[in-house]
Amino acid sequence: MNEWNIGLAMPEWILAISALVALFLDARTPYHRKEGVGNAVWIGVIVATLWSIMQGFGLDGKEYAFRGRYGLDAFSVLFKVIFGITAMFVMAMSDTWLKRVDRGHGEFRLLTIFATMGMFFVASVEDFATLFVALELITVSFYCLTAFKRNDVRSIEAGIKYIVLGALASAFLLLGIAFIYGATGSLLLRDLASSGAADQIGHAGGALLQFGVLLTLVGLGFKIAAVPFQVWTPDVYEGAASPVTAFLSMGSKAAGFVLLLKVVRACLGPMADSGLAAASSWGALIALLAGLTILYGNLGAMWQGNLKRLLGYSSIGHAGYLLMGVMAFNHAGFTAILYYLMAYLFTVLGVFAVVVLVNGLTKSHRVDDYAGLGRTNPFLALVLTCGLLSLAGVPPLAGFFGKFLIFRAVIAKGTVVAYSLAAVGSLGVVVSMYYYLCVVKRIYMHEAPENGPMKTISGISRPMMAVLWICLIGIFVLGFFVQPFMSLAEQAASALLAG
Amino acid sequence: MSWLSIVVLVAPLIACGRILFMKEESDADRDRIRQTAIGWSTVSLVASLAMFLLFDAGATERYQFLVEIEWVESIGLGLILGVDGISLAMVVLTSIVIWTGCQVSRSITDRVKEHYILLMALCVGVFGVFLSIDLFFFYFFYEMAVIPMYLLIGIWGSRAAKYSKEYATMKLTLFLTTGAVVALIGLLAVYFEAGRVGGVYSFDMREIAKVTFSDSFQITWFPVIFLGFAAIVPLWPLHSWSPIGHAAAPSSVSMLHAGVLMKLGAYAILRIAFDSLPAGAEHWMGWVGLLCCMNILYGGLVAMAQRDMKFIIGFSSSSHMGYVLLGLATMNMLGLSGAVFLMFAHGIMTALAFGLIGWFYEQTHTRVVDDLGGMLKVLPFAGTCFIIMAMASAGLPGFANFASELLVILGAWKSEFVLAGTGMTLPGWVPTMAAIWGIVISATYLLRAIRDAWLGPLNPRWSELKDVTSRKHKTPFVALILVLAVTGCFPSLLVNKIKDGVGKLRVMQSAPVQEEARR
Amino acid sequence: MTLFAWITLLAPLMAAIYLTIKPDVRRSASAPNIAIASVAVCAFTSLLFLVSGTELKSLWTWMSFPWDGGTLDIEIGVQVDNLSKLMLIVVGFVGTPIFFFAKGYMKGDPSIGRFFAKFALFVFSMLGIVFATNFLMIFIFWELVGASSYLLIGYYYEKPSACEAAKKAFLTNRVADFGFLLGILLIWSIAGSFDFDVIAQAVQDGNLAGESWKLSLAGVLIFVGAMGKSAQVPFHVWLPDAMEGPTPVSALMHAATMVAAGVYMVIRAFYCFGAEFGVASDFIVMTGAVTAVLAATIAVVQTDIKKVLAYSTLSQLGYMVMALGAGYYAVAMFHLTTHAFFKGLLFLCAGSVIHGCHHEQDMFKMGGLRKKMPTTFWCFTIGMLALTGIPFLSGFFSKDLIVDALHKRHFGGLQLVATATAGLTALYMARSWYLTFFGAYRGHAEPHESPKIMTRPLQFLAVFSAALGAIFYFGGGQEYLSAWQGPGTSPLHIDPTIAITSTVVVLIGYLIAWSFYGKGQTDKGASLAHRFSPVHDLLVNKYYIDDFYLWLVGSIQQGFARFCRLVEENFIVGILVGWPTRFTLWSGDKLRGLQSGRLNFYAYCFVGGVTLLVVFFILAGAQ
Amino acid sequence: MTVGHMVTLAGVLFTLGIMGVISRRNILVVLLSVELMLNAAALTFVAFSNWHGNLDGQVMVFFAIAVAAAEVAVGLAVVIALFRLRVTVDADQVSMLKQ
Repeated sequence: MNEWNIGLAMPEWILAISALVALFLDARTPYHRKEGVGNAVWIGVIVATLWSIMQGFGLDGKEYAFRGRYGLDAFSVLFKVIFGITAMFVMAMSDTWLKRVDRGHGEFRLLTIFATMGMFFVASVEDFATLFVALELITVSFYCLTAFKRNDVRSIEAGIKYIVLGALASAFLLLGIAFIYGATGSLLLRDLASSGAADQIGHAGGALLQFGVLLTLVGLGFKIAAVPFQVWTPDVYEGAASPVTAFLSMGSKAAGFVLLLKVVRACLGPMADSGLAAASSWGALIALLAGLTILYGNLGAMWQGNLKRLLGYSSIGHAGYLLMGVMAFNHAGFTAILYYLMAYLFTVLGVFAVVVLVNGLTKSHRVDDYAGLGRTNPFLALVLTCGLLSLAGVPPLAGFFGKFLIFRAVIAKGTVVAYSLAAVGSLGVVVSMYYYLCVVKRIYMHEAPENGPMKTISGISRPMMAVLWICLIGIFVLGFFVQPFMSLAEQAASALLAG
Repeated sequence: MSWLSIVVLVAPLIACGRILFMKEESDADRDRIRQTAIGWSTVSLVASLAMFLLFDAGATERYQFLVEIEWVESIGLGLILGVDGISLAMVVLTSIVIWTGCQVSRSITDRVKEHYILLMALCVGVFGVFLSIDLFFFYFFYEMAVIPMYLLIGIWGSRAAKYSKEYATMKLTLFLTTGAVVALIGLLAVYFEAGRVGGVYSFDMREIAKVTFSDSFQITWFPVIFLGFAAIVPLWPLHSWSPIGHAAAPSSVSMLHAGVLMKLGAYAILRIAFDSLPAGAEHWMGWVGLLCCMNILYGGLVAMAQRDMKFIIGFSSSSHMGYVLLGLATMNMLGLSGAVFLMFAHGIMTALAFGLIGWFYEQTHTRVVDDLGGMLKVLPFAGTCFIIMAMASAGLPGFANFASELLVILGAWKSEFVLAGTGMTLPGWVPTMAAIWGIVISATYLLRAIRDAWLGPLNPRWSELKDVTSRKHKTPFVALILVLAVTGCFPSLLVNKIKDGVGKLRVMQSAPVQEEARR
Repeated sequence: MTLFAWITLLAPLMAAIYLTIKPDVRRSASAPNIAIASVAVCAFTSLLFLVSGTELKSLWTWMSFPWDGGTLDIEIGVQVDNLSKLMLIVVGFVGTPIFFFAKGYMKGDPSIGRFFAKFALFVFSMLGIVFATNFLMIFIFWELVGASSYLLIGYYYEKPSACEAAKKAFLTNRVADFGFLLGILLIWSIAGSFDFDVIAQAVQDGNLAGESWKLSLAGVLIFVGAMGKSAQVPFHVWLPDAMEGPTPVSALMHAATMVAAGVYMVIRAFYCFGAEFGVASDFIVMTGAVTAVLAATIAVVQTDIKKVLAYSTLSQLGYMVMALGAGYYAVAMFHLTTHAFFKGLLFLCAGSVIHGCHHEQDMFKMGGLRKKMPTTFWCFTIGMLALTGIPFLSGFFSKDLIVDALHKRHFGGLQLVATATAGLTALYMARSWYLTFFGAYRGHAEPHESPKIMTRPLQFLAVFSAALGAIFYFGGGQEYLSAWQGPGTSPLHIDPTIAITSTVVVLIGYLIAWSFYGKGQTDKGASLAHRFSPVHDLLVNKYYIDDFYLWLVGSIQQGFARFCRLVEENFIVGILVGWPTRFTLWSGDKLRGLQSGRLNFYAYCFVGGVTLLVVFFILAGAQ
Repeated sequence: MTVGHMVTLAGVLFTLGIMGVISRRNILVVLLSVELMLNAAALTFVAFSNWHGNLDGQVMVFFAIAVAAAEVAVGLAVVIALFRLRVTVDADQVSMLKQ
């Protein structure tokens, strides 16, 4: 555990090297010829992801690097692959999107790979210092990405809001970490795990520790957009460029959940194991937040006329469902979260891929401007519809099985709180069905206005086409051929619970 | 022969996939798509009829044509297909309605490909529900049927009085979803309780049916599952989605919707709520006996005040489903068999009704009876079919509706409805009288609809209309009438199988014990 | 023989199905022939059964259920006994001539195939009632009879009045069937079976001794069913309107057989109850009396020849019901039989007249047809005389026995009523006879005698109308039906006092008719109507009963329906579903109001959220 | 000076930072306030590091400072971009994205 074992972090190394190469190339090429940068980034992400998969095959239990501050187990491998795929999809989208932007191609790709690197690190976090830095690596990259369209005041506004609130959250996170450190004298997560139960024995550090965990959760709650730290989400989703929003909604949220799961397990796991009273009040707190998040996201989304903003609200709602899994706090719950995120990957990125393409044509994100998509672009309409319905949780699509597992995990608790949360969750399902179907209605039931911008989109790039197909197939496969993915999620959840 | 149940389920799925890769550029292409859909639905029909013939009503095992495929082992989830007497009737009903529905929707010419893909997807869902013996897949298919329905109504539907088709279809979808999610919570609670009490965490209904739950659990959770599914039946006052849904839907979809989808709820109550929570059913069904009277009478009266034919049939459906609920509430052999039989009969009958109304809506673009009049003169075939339908619906002997309603009434007469919580008992004759009076009401509005639309002097606006002439257009209507008449004249064909299924329900087996306890 | 019985039952059904699905038959003459053949089967077998003295019962299990430890079998069967044999004869021997007549009457109708399909369907349904072995079977065919009646009354569907009449007939019967079905259910719960024989056995064994009030109630409820079909007050309103159907239909269904089915059914049912039935008889006999008088008075002012006969039918059904109430079932059956023949005859004559006058039905536009249509005239005369009970024609025997039965049962007042009604009968029949056949022709189109195919059935029926009463009375008809005698009754014999009294009353009736309408004059009657215009109005408006029902259905029930629709639209959709929906939407709107867009406010929310969490944390920790 | 005092001081600084973030409209000042909060957290680290007698906390402070710098740098860059577009650094002036 105490060896350096640098080779274990090879995916991150690969990303770092490709980022450096890209930086170098970026400095050497004129602004309109950034293909080299793009290639470097692509190669980096692909190789890193493949490497992670290889690592996954050879993995036996848990391995450590950097003297125990970096760990690799089934859980981290799973998320590295998820992040890798996310990054690839986002890059495919940004390649399409960047064609409409004349400057900053290099920077955009660089920021993408930096954020990806942060996510890879996040998946392997074993102590709070790594956690903080990895998280900030992601966040700061996203600050830049959000405000990327510097001639668009909406983008800038989104950037400012994200930066200020993000920094605020970072401050809380840092303070929380400081308190945890104060209570335990260590920054290692596993030390927290070992002291979590012990601290309950009348030790003064107990309150400090719990307070620290609370503030840490505030910081992470911001990342996953849980109530009451959700206010930034719709604005940033709306203002940022579509590929960035896609990256935010999948990558950033998943990273937040990875950390949340790790912290929660380290902190609450021992508490729950020893059956302490505090565990149930933490459970109630998370249940409360989950319920509020579901309600806020889904109710707010009903009135949105802007698809990206709608997806922002819906993303809050999904955070709520994922928190339901956290509330369950058991193997089933973690499995459910992991499965949900896997499903969410294909679903939400499929949706955003279509959003990017349609925006290129109509220059609009208004839901009304999707009218007639079903007739002009049947394939895109199919992907978008399947994506939205999967978000709503309709079988046989991926989102359904995720939601089913979440509900299953919560109801397994069998308590009044659990049943109430399930009831709130089901209300959310119904409401979400409403607003997703409102979009579907535009797509299929409304006709595109005469002389409107809605036409058949041609010249979809190959990577983009691949993204669309993979997402479509993924949505169906994860919804029906569950077993392989389920066992992946179960293995990862076991690895997480094992520590 | 268990592969038959797979054939039934998979045939529409294959059709779905096949049509997805067909092109739709010319009329010939469209015809090819239609033929594909009809062809595969014929496969389902033949397979389900084969199941019907091969089903052994006296067998000791409850489910036949069993297929078990492990799905997610760790949570005890498997794709288990099979039929008992009850689901057999429903599968046959579905395959008939779908087969005719595919033919009736020939008239759709816009986006034919999408239409048939969605129709077939809907079929997969419905067949899946009736064939699944696994709670998860039951729910899975149940939910799966909802969205194709949404799109089918929303895209190819028509305005329903003052409501737009978008509104109607959204309302329908949200109601069904709400019901489904509520039921899901109940199902999961049952699943876990079964695991806790019985030791095996499994979604297999056969496993769950072995577990005896505590009375308090049953009494708490029965209403949840029941109400979740009752919204689809639809139980009064949860019915408001159904008439406008019917009215807005294109003909093939309203056929499926009224004919089959509404039966999903009652079937689910019978299969899940009654089978896993018999004591809960015993406790609560008295209230249903009361509420379904509202269904019967209120639905009929509202139908009486309607002028749009689809609304008339729509409200009449909710009235007729009241009989189904009444049959369920009786909790005895006659009532339950009658309820299942009525589900079948009503399914065929409404399919016929909506097929016909849809057909002539395409000719006239109106469904309001005041705009019509004397149509029998120009449309003798359609009119005759309609009158036969109305007669069947009004409970004329010789059609399955009569036989089944008679069974429900007999069952209700011999039953007592304990109103849990009030200490009162509703004697059997009260709902029975409501049920019989409901027949009078249904005759009233149906005859009035016939008189206003079909009889009387011909409205000159319609003198140019063309009747159903070609054999292929007549086939679905004739087929449905034949089914109604054959099962109506020889109900034993179907009832023998239904009563086998009903007799193996847990409610039936535990009833004497509980009655003794009550004494 | 069993096979014959089944064939008799099913032959008309086959004909009906064949004629429905084979539209090309209707062009040729074969459609009527197929239907006639299917009815002739019935006439043939009825004779066969009568001659061979067959008694049989054959059952087919329609549905069967495990029930109460045993099984509950719902059966369809055929039962041949003296009662059903007699009824078979009525159906066969009245039906066959009427079918022949219809072939002529409907000639040239474009959808004659459809007509005969429905007509054959009716015969099938009627035979089902005749052959029925149990209450459920009788109910099934009861409904079928109602439906075929609906179809036939509404045969001229382009006439709004015909559609309306058909609907009215169906619905009135449905309301009555409400009682019928309840009665059946009640008997089922008392006796545990639907089968007539089983119930009768149970009653005889005294197993149901403790249930006598329930049995009486069941009897009344079943009688309510009969009141619907047999058009007893207050369910009588549909029958006169039913004359909108083609005349052969009126003759067969609404005069001879279908309306008599109620009486037949009551005999079948009450025989089961045996001695247990008693309390309800007053109700029944009163119903019959009221119907008899009411209908007879209305008939006096009718102008439509078929309507006169229709009200006359009502009135005669009232007689039968009185006999039922008195417990003399065999006498009721006797009157049923004779009535079937002479009323069938009268209707066919009316049909012939209508046919001859080119579908004119108003008697005031006829007159003097005695010369133009001699065969019809003579047949009508025989029918009229038989109906009014002129001695030694069939009505004389059956009607007098009913009066006698009332006398025997000490319904003194009703005996008077019955006798007076006989006078009224003579009055209105003679009135229509004079108006139609005497005086000068008042119509436009030239009348002509009907073809042979129509007059032959008239002559056939006329013979029976004249002779059947004597045959039945002297041939031991009552003894033949002795199994169906009510408790404490025995075969009756003509009582000279009663016979003479009623004959005198009838003759007075004829005299009055002659004085006002003799020789086809119309002005005296009109002036009388003018002088007593309130009474005349009351009668013309049928005692305002129809209007009352119209109000009941149109205002009360429809109002209730509209109220339910309002509830649906405002309460269910507007509040029960609308409020939660609107609340959800409203809360979504308010929630998104939180997103003010202002950075400081966002930070405020963030920090506020943290504060709340901390407070929660402290509170939870404090516990 | 005990750890308590230092943590209290950090708490006060942190709260001041919060007040600044909430109340000030000027985005530059808001960023400054956030900086203050981050530094308060860093101070806490130092205090606990001293208390526990290990250096983990102080190492963490370096990371914190570096990250804070990065955040502020990005923040300022975006504020400049805003100023170029709108000639304002008032937070209330940028509230197009709402509801």
